[in-house]
Amino acid sequence: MKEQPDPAAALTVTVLFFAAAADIIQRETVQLQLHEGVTLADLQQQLYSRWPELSQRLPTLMWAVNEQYATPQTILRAGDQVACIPPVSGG
Amino acid sequence: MKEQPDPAAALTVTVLFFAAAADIIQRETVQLQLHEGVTLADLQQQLYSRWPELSQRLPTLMWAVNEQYATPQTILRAGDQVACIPPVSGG
Amino acid sequence: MIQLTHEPLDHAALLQSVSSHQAGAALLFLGTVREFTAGQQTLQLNYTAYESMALGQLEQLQQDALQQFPVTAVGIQHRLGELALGDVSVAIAVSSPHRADAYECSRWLIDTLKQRIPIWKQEHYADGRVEWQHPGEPTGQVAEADSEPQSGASTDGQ
Amino acid sequence: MIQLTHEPLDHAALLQSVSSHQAGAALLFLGTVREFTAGQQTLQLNYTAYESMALGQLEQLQQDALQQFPVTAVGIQHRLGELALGDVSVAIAVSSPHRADAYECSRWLIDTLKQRIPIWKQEHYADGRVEWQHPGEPTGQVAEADSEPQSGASTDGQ
Repeated sequence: MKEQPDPAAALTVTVLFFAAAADIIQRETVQLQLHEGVTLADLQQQLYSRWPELSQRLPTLMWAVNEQYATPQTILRAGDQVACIPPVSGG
Repeated sequence: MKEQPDPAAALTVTVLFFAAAADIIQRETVQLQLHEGVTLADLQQQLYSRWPELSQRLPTLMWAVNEQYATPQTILRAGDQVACIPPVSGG
Repeated sequence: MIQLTHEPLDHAALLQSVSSHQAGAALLFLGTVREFTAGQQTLQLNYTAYESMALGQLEQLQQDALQQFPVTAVGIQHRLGELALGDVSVAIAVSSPHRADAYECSRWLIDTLKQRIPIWKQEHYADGRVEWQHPGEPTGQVAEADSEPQSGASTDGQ
Repeated sequence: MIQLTHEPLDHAALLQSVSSHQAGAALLFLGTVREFTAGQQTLQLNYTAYESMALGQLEQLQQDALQQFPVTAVGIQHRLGELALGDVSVAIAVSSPHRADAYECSRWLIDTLKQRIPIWKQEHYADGRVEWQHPGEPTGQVAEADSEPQSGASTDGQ
């Protein structure tokens, strides 16, 4: 974890939830206060700590940052829109 | 050849020609007087003798008797409709 | 629906005719008149058929498809007469519970139609040549002297 | 044409949008709501999406198809909201000079769409269950207790 304790460097990230993920946490949007340098993996850990059933029920979640699929190593920026994407079933 | 010389057993067969085959012989229909027991192969030989360019220009002709593809061994009956079918190109 | 007609094909009606609550997929194939084939420019096509036999063979093709593939419904339309660039010459609609079967059946139908149904296509080229398409035969022999290159059909051949 | 809409799909317009004098073949795939899947009866489906991302991903899918296959044009429509039996959920149109490429491209598009585009399908079964379809996940965990058998999707799955 590379979280920096400098509150001046805090950033706000919005996380969107869809379909079964939204049903599990019973909301469609979560706002998180993070610190500069935080990665998508760090954000995921925060969410899984708060809602353990998210990863238990949906072991193969995908994630997007600003509407592009993203790896856990992605570094988050202020204003980023993160999305928690259960296995898709369009078509 | 199993042609029988009995004129009482004569039969009339209509042969239809399509596409390039019709262009080559310059007609779409030929009426032939045949004898009982004659096969499609016999009929083909008569036509190829009369219009040698038919088999020369169209070496892979197919034939139908009464709207079904037929083998050369097919025995012809009075009133049969034979068709000379150049390689098809529908679609 | 099986149809052989000189009128423009109503392929929307064909597609509608295969729709079913049992189907999860429907596939509509259209063969259309293409302008260029191997560098040769087509102006129009003329389709002719042994109509009564072609209709019977199309019905047989439909029955064969329903027996050979796990599909729900099958329909085929073929147009005859003069067709301009972009016109639809053939329409094939298939519906099935699972999509893989619709794709396989549709391909089998158009491949087999092109081998089996007594319909012939005459190409009218921009350079004035008029030529029957006879797959597997040397081209340029029938309507013209043998000065022509090998040419494919100007719909969806090969 | 790329379209994500709550209205019934105008797939005739989609098919028209890919027509071209360069094409010898056009293929229209429709995914439709099927009544029975593995013995389970579906009453309706509800499709939801991460709409802005789904639209961008569909545009990307169109570009990828045009780069990977020798096709003339590609169009995709996906419907959202409540769909009844027989309704069309997705329409994919492809045109190409040669038909084999249209078939391959069309299959690749529907297969890849089902893997990549953030759209989710909720099944409403006749027995009252309401369930998100999550391919690859155990079913019956989300909306209900784990008493349900494995179930496929009720459109053109597998």
